Amino acid sequence: MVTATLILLSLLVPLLTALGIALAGRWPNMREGVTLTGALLLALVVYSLLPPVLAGERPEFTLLDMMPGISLAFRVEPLGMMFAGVAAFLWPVNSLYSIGYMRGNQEQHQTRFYICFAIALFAAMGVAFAANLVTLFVFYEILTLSTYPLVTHKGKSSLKAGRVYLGILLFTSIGLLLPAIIWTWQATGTITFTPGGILGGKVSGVALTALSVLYFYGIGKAALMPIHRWLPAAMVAPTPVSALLHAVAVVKAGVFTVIKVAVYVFGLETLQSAPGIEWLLYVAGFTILVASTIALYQDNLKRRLAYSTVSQLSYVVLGAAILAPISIVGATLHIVAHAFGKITLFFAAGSIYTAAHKTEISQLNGIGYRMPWTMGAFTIGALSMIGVPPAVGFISKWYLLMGAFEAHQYLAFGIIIVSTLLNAAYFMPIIYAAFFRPEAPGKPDDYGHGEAPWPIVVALCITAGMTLVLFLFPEIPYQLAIQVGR
Amino acid sequence: MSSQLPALQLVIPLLSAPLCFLIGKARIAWAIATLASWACAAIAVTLLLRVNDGSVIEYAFGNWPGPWGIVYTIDRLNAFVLVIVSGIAAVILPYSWPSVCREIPPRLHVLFYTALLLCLSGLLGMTITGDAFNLFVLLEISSLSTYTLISLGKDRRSLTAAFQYLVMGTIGGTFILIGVGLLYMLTGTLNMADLAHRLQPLEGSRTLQAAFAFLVVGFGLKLAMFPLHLWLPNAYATAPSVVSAFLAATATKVAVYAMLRFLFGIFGADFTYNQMHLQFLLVPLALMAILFASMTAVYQRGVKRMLAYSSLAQIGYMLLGIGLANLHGLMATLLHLFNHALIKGALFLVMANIFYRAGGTAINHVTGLGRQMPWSMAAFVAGGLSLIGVPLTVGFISKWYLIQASIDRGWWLITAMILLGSLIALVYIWRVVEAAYFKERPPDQPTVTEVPLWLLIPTWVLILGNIWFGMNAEFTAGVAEAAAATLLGER
Amino acid sequence: MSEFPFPPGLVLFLGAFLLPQVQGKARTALVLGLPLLALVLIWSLPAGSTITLQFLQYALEPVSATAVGRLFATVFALAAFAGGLYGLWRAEPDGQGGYQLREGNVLELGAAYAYAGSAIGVTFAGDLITLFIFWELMALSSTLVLWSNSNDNPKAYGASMRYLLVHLAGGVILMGGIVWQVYASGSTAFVNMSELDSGAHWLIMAGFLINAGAPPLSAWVADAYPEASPSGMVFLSAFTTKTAVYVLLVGFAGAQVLIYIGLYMVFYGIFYALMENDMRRILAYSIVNQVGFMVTAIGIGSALALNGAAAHAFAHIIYKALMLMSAGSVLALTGQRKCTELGGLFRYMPLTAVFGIIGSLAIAAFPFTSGFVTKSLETSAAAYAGLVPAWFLLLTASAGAILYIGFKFPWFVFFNRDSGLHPPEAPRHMLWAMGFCAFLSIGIGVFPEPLYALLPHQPVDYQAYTIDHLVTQFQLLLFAAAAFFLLLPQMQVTPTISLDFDWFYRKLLKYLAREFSLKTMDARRLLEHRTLQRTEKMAERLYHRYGPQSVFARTWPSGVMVLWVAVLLAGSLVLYYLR
Amino acid sequence: MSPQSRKHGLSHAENLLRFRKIWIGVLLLVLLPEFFVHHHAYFEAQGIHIDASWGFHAWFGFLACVLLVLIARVLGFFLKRKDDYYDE
Repeated sequence: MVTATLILLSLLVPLLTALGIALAGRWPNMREGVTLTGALLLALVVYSLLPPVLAGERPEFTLLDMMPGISLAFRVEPLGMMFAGVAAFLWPVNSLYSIGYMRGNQEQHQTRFYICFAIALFAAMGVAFAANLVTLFVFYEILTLSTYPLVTHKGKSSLKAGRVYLGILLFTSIGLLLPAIIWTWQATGTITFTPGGILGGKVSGVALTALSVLYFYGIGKAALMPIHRWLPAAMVAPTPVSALLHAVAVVKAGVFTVIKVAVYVFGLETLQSAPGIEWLLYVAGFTILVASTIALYQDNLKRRLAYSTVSQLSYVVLGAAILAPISIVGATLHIVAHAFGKITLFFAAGSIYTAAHKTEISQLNGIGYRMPWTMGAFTIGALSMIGVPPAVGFISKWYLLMGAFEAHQYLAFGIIIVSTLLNAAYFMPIIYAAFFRPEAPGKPDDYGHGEAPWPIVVALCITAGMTLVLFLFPEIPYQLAIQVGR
Repeated sequence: MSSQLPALQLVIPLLSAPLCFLIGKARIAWAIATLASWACAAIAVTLLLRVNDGSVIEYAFGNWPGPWGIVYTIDRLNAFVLVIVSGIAAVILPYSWPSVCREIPPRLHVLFYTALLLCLSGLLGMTITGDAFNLFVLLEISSLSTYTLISLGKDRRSLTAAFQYLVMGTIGGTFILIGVGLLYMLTGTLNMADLAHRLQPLEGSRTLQAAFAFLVVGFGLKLAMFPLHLWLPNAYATAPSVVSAFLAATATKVAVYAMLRFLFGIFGADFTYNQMHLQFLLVPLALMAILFASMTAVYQRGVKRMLAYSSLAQIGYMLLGIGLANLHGLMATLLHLFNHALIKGALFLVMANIFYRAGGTAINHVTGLGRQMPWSMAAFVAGGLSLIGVPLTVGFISKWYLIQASIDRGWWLITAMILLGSLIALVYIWRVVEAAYFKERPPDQPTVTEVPLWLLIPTWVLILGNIWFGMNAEFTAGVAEAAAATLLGER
Repeated sequence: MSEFPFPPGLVLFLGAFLLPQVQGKARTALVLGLPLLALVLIWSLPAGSTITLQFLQYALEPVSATAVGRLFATVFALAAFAGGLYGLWRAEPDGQGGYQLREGNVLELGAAYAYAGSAIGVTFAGDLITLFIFWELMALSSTLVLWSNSNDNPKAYGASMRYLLVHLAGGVILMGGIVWQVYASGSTAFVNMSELDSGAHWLIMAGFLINAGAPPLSAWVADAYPEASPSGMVFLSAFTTKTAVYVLLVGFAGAQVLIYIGLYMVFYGIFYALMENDMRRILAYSIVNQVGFMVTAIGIGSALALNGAAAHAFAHIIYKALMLMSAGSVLALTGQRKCTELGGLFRYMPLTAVFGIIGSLAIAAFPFTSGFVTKSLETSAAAYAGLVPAWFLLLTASAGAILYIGFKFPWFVFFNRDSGLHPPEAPRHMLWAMGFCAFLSIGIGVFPEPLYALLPHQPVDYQAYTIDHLVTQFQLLLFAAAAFFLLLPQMQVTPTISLDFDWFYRKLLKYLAREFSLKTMDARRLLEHRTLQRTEKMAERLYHRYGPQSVFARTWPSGVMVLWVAVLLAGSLVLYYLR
Repeated sequence: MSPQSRKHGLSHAENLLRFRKIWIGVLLLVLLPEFFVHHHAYFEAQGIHIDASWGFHAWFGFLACVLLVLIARVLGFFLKRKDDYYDE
């Protein structure tokens, strides 16, 4: 019963935090205090769910019955625990960062910003712990809607991007995901996530493949090409949003759902039986390579990171598409690995913007000496993206490769090789420019800056440190991932 | 007393109407109307709770038993519709006072409340009655009062609209009368249950088929079935705001209910679907409504007109549910009766709020209001999401069952059309949202403030209803399922 | 020693991070002390695995001492020491016939020590995962060595990126192989896989070979290394290719395919060096050539051959470092790398020249140099194994060593014509570093036994100094040298470079990418344009059809509505009637 | 830079001549042992004795070098490109 309360709390805490922020909106210090307290509390709540889940418990909680046979219900299983754990860990860090960033850049509407953030976290928790497809869908949509004001934070100039963002996410989820869910319900009479899947024996043949298309393209947040456009568009948001939401919570909700659907709705064996299911592998591979290539040509740092995210998300999808239990482990771990790595990179981008007001890579020459911590963290994050030790990206790549060999998907191996090179090709020049190119001569006041405000630096050091720590001590995510793959 | 509830349901508003008129003081008329609507709502809810176990209340007016006297039959289906109609009235009437003060000349206020009460009693009576001719009479009461209500609009075009509606409504009424007359000719009875019983052996009859055709077209006109909808956009767009809200939430719903009553209660599902093949008429027309009306809504300059076109599309969904001819389809129709009442009621009330402050409801008036009327615009967003069918709102529940019904049938194209309709809804709703939140207030528009709480509360009651019944549709879905099963004769 | 067996590689690796923190004498002490400390640790560790770490579900053995590992670790530490000494200060001509010294590039030194530490880490890796981790660290830190020089040499950056990408490709191929191997065998042990009976083995070998400079990607060696600083190239030449030799030696001893690959590398090195103009690129090609010898020997796989490969690697690191230091001094003090621009420096830099010649003699395996006592192990092994073509080819290559480097390098740099360059003699610390290497090269050549004692397969039953061996070697080398002088007109250096496999990724791929991106950009523009046009048209049509003036939105006269009613009613009546 | 300084060491014609004479002497010297030492062939088993022939290493070394240089010339004809080939 205690665990059920914890689930409820994990939803309530962010909601109450949002309320508290609204009430404290007039006093910035108090407002930020509420955010931080809420974030830390959430982390506490979520992490107290971890031991029972690791021990094999699956806490459940039903909030209310929505329709006959369909309820808003929650069930904590390892994959959701992993996702929630990552989001809950990063929220306090990101809050700290946001404080530095939003104040450093004198952004408008900060109260609204923090409220929406808290609601987005509420939605992320709901997605993570959803026990059935409808609950997941509900929170998935809340996540979309609550992040819309964040994307359009800058007002009219971000309107077009916001349209793309909302348009693609709502179109795919309502147009594809919803019918897929209803189809599943119609075919099986259940929508509850079940280990081994629920569609086995109920839907088969081409219909199964069609259903997989509906699902995996319906999950627009996974940003498979060609419906990835919302993600680069979302980069108009303030950097903390890009960092926690568009590198972690929102996009991970997407790939998380992909794994969840693959494992708990289809079931790997059922998916294997679908004719032409390789399409997912091809699409994921295509996305990985093409997005990386596009990233190569982006001069805007955040856009490059965004395309990198598109590519990295497809690593997770690739892991699911390989359809081997071990690749699922890899995909699950990649959710964690990419989260910590990419949030570090975005933090660094925001740090640069705050301290130096630079957004383009071509402006970054020599910045490593002015902002050693920022660029040091960036380096670690980039290494994690490339997947080289001693960063956690290596571990997920390890299991993805192992899955590829287990399932004899040598194509996947080839994709990972090329993608590693592309990753290096678009990240390393940034590091090089920061540390080895001399600063361009300019007006002296252009270069009067040093590091960003301390909350920013602390936050990005924590996340960069975590990519190293998780490499050295991967035990907890590994145990969770193994339970998913099993 | 409680056994007289069915009669009171009709009698209270019907008697309140002349009372209002006789007293002649606007404020008192309003108070009477409000109290009457609350009483009606209380009665309706009591009735629904009473029949929710599947029982049927038969109430013979003046103790003249059927089939000779007029019998009121209350089962789950019409109790449900009663709740919708009286519930909406109960929310809108208290709201109406400030809004009416702003939009209607003071000398007409008493007339307004009288007409509204008459309209309410007509709609309630249509719903509750078990007598075909009585239904026609009450239909005319509600129609005539509706014409009056529409013509009270500030917009001069409201007169034309009201006149057109009068013409069309009269044709519709006449067709229904002809249909009922033919049935009477065949069977010699007007009691619905009796009719159903006596029609069974007559199924091959040409007359019966003609009656069927007249009734379908007649009700089609009343409920604005595509392409018989032409009267609706102007009527809704030009009527006083409160009237639009009330009508959009109730009038078409009752018409749909009445049609269902005839199709399934009198003719029977088997006759309707398997002999008359009504689905082949309804499905294409419904789809056309969904697509064409939605698309037209996208381009409307007036937000009220836009909502009016959206209503046409929503009626399309209801007819589609009937056309899909299975349990989930019918369930979706019934759920959508309720859900759409909540959605459109709320959205039109928002429009009333905007009219109250900004003096108009064209997109120009709405532009830049996000900051100035935050609560009203937030209500619009919430209602809009519900219209689109975003989860945790009632719109989602209706869509869910409708899509399930289409998947049950295996009609994939229709699934796609339903979703397409939702997505177009997204476009037209978002157009307004963007205008409200992302554009500066045009210089020629006044700077306004939020409406008083008295107006906000009813608006938000409906919005919260959207959310509550969207999160917890066990009850409504349960009632709808049972009612649908009864209509299909499955239970 | 201490209770906790401290990994020797880690000493250098972590020490590298201390380097930028200290200045002056402390830095000198650190630079010189770290490799020596590592050396002490290398020899104080007990044989076998001493630590076990749990990582995921695998047990790692990060510190596992073996004879062959220790041998390589030793020479790596020595190379780090010599390179560190050499790189302590940078010399630049002051324009008045002298030079001035600047602090050595601390970033480069740090990177190089991290690099050396990783290389030593590989030699002590008791399992494939540890090995891979250090392998990747090597790739990264060596890239940093190249980057450190990019301010002085604008070409360094491009070369470094190509270098990094090649190594990351090798790395991920190796990783794939390791993952596959671990998955298939359930063990992370680094065992001999020379049967090559699974795809995993092939992938692992391919990963190793890429680092060894094997075909087809051999070009990275000559592409990247010469772009490093004088001291940087000393470090680069020592570790990457030799760790590759080490891992091939452990993992693929006796894999026959390596003989062919090795021979290819041998001749690849010769021909490209013969055609080359840049002295440091010549030296780079010769690395491939020399590693080719080792790879061939590993392919032969006999005890003698493997001892030969190990010994040759050991000797090679030192004399190649010596030559690179000599060439580096020339580069530092003249700013020139191309043979066409150099010549006649003997007079100005006599000691540098002498050290360079010692190195050249060693690489050509002149008697009494380390090359003589190590390379002959390999050729003899080929002979004893009865590999006729291999032996003849190796002999040809041995003779060719005089031609393409042994004489070519000193001749064109220090003799030949006078280039008009008058540099000063190299600074003292560089001479000391060269002296150290020269001492080792000759010392090993004269007293090979201590080195032989370190070789993996004991006892080493080989006697380098027999009359026969001496005589034949002198004949071979001196007649080759005669050919060199005779053919000098045919060997004149030209200001050219030679096409290699890197053409594919430097030219073709670039061209294709550009063409592709141009074409796709055009296509995308066209598509966008068309889509835009179509959308506009569609929007217009939609507006026409659904806009306020459209059929659906217009206010119709009541008559029209009545008409519809009539149509619908009549239609259904007629239908019902006809049915 | 005086013309003298350009003539020094091995590039001086006289020195070069002397150098050549010494070299030829050395070559003859290393051929001397061939009259006393008997080489044993490595590949008796395969029936190859060439490596035990008189002065094998001397002539083989010489010929090998000639061959290598010739091949390199031919290769150079095909492969050589201007220095700045990749820079453009």
